[in-house]
Amino acid sequence: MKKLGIMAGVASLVVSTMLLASGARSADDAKLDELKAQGFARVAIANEPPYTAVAADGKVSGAAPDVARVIFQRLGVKDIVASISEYGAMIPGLQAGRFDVVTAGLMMKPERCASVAYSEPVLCDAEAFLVRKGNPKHLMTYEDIGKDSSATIGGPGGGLQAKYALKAGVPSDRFIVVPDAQSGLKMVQDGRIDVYTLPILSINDLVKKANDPNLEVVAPVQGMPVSCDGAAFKKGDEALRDAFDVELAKMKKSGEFAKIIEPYGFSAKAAMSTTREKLCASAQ
Amino acid sequence: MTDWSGYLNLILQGAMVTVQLTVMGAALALVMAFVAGLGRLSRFVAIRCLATAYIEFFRGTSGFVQLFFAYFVLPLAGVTLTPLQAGVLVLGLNVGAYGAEVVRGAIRSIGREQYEACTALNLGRWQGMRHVILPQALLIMLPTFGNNAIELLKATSVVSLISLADLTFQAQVVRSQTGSTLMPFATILLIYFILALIIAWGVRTLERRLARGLDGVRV
Amino acid sequence: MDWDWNFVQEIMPTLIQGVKITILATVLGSILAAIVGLAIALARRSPHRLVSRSVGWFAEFIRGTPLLVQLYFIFYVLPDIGILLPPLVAGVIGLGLHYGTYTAEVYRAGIDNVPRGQWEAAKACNLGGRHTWTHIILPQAIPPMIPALANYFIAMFKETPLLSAITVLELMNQAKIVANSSYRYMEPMTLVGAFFLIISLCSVVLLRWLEHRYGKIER
Amino acid sequence: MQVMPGEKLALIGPSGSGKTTILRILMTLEKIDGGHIQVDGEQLYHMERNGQLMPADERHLAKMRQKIGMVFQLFNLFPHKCVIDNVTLAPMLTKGVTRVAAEKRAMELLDMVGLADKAKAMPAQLSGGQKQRVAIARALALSPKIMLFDEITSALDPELVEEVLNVMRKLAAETDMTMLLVTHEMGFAHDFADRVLFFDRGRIFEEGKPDEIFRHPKQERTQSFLKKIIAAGHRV
Repeated sequence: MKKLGIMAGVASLVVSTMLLASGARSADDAKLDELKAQGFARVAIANEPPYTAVAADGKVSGAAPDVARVIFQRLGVKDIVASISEYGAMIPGLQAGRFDVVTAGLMMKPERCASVAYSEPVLCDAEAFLVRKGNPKHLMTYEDIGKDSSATIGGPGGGLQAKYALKAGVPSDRFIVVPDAQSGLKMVQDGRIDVYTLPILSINDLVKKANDPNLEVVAPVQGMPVSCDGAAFKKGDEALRDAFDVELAKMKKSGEFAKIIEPYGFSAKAAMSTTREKLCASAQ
Repeated sequence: MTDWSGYLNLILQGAMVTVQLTVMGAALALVMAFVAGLGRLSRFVAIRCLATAYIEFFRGTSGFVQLFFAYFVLPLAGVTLTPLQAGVLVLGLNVGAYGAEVVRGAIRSIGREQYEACTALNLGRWQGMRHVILPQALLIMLPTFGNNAIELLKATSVVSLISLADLTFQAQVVRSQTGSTLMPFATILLIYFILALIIAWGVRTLERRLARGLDGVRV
Repeated sequence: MDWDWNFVQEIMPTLIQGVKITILATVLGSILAAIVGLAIALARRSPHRLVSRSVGWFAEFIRGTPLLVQLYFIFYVLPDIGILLPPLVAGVIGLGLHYGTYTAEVYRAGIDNVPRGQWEAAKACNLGGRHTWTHIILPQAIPPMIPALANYFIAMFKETPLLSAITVLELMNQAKIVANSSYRYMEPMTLVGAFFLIISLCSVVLLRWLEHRYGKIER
Repeated sequence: MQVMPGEKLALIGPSGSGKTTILRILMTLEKIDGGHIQVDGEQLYHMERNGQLMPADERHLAKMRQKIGMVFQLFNLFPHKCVIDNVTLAPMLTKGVTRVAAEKRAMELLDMVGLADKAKAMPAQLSGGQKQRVAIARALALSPKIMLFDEITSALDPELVEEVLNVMRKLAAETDMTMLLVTHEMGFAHDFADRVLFFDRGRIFEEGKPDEIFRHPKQERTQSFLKKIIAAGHRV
């Protein structure tokens, strides 16, 4: 019953908490101390190898959490605790205080840069299409899908892919929001969608596991820029982000960074050749 | 070809979370059912209205929507709940609202003559409720409570959508790790069914025990 | 992140699209559940024990396991054996089958409520089995069932958000998509809750009227 | 209408004539629209405050109910409690009697109604006559000054009526409680009562000593009622 009142008063409460939040910005060194005190940072992951993965024993791995784990240890936070989330729920979850940071291959884009505080780039990858063998509809680019009115494409909700598709003239009813990668693969196999799109490395991993000769990968998709992700922090946690960046830069310099991500197939060079500033401004 | 034993372990962990959610949710639901159910029978208009508002609100909106609201919107209002807390809170309040109607119905089904006997023996309102009416009403509530508990068990699957690692969620994890869809889903369907059978059996046993000596009196 | 009415205005048409699908799914699901329920209820009364037993267990299984997992099963596993259903059809079948096992209980109670004398009278009038059902039993059994059936259809309505998990573009999914691309959860989720509450409250009024018109039946 | 302390009163008359209603009003099971009732020198439905009479609150009613006990036509035992618990419940809850004391008293009462051996039985295991005797013991356990008996044998099989009436006779002989009895057992009413009231259409139509009413009723309606009752097989 208490909740009823809370819901009724949501609008007014929210206004006041937002005021509080903006007022508290100067004191955000506290965030790192808070994480140190609790001994772990809560990270959001997507369970999309090789970016993020959960092993059979429940252990979290993947390139993005591995990098984050090392950096947090350097910062004095012993461990990371991951919760799996849909891509679409990550930024709202971050804002709602569900996680301290998103380390999930959440690619930097200007709109996202406006909503969260990104670290410097960590993982870079280009787009790929998963199609049935022989690519029966000859779908090589987003424009191809836009032109063929029978073609449907699936991708994660709240991902960049939906925006690319829309821009290339794919109406929203032909872009199917698929909750997870395995469902996307299954929907291509079953012929529910013609294309499933994710970054190249994710698609490759998916296809390798499925081991299905009736599938084919189009990579990279022509005309698409390489995108890079970064660890995403809540707006207001910039001090924590800056501390994270300092450690990240040290690792990049020492070659330790490459040692962590290259076994997963990512290129350290790609991440080091660009910056947050460029990526956040790129589409403008 | 695949390491099933490792994944089975993952699914069993999920089953533990599901059981935990069901038990804690049921405990909250039970409390809310009695509070709101008795509240609806209160002499005070304000309490009746409050109880009715609670019941209609939680029965009127979808549990799924309530869960998303509790998980994503309440934190913006300064109330941050862990997925487990959000799950228990929403499931408990939701099923409690249904349970409240069961409590009310059962109490009202106790014949007027029992209330009159209480008056004739000079028992107070609460004394009569506590010692005479509720013990009898409980027996009437029990089978429906059992059904509600099974509904609660089933509803826990929804928490997988707010990334709480329950049975359904773990099935999804196993699915994305192994590429097999049939095995994880078939396994968890079976586990859910077994859990439901256990609840049904437990309630029947409890019912038999409570009904001892009442044979032929209760319908 | 305070409430933004412009944003509400912007997303309203999308959400209303979703409401339409939600209602469509509920209506189709209800029709299917009404038919499936009757079929199950009749099959359970079948003189062939194999039929009545296996249908009974099947219904128990469906009732004891979560709708969400059943939807996953229908949508992702059935294609492996060559049954490929569009999302909405899969969703309606899931709803219809799941709630069919509930409506079956309503039918059963309704049929049992027809006095034995009616069966005997039908026999005395030399009516055959089919005529007894269609002219004597069902016409008496169905009207008192209507409120209980409607109750389950309302419950089904509140479970339609689960269809979002199998990519049906109903209200919840539209809201999630809006939330995903705008990073705002508050307005879409609150509106979804409001839509459900409004429609539910209207249906409660309808239910009261049905109860008044057709009388109440034990569920 | 006045009842003296210790008086045994029988209320007779056709059904719907208001005799049961009188008992239910005295037990505060019905609300009254007007008028005043005094029990043991105190207002039943009213209480005095600042010299003014006002409707009684729950506390006053509870206090007044201590003086009154009632036995119902359909026994109204608590089906989920065994016999002795039925008897001890109210004394323990309303008078704060300890369990030991309550059970001792209950056993005396059960012994008095001849059911000491059934103390641990559940109501469902008893016959109608036994149930009604438990109900009498239950009402007596509160030691009321006034006992109300509402058609306590009407729901019993004929062969069980006598065992209940025997208890009533014993009760009448051994105590000086005031008793109001609604009954269709005219013979019993005759032997038992100090005074008989004949009710019809909600009012007291005729009253007097049992002999006067049963042998020489003045009113024609009383005569025809008794004639019908006798024709129906009840002895007078």
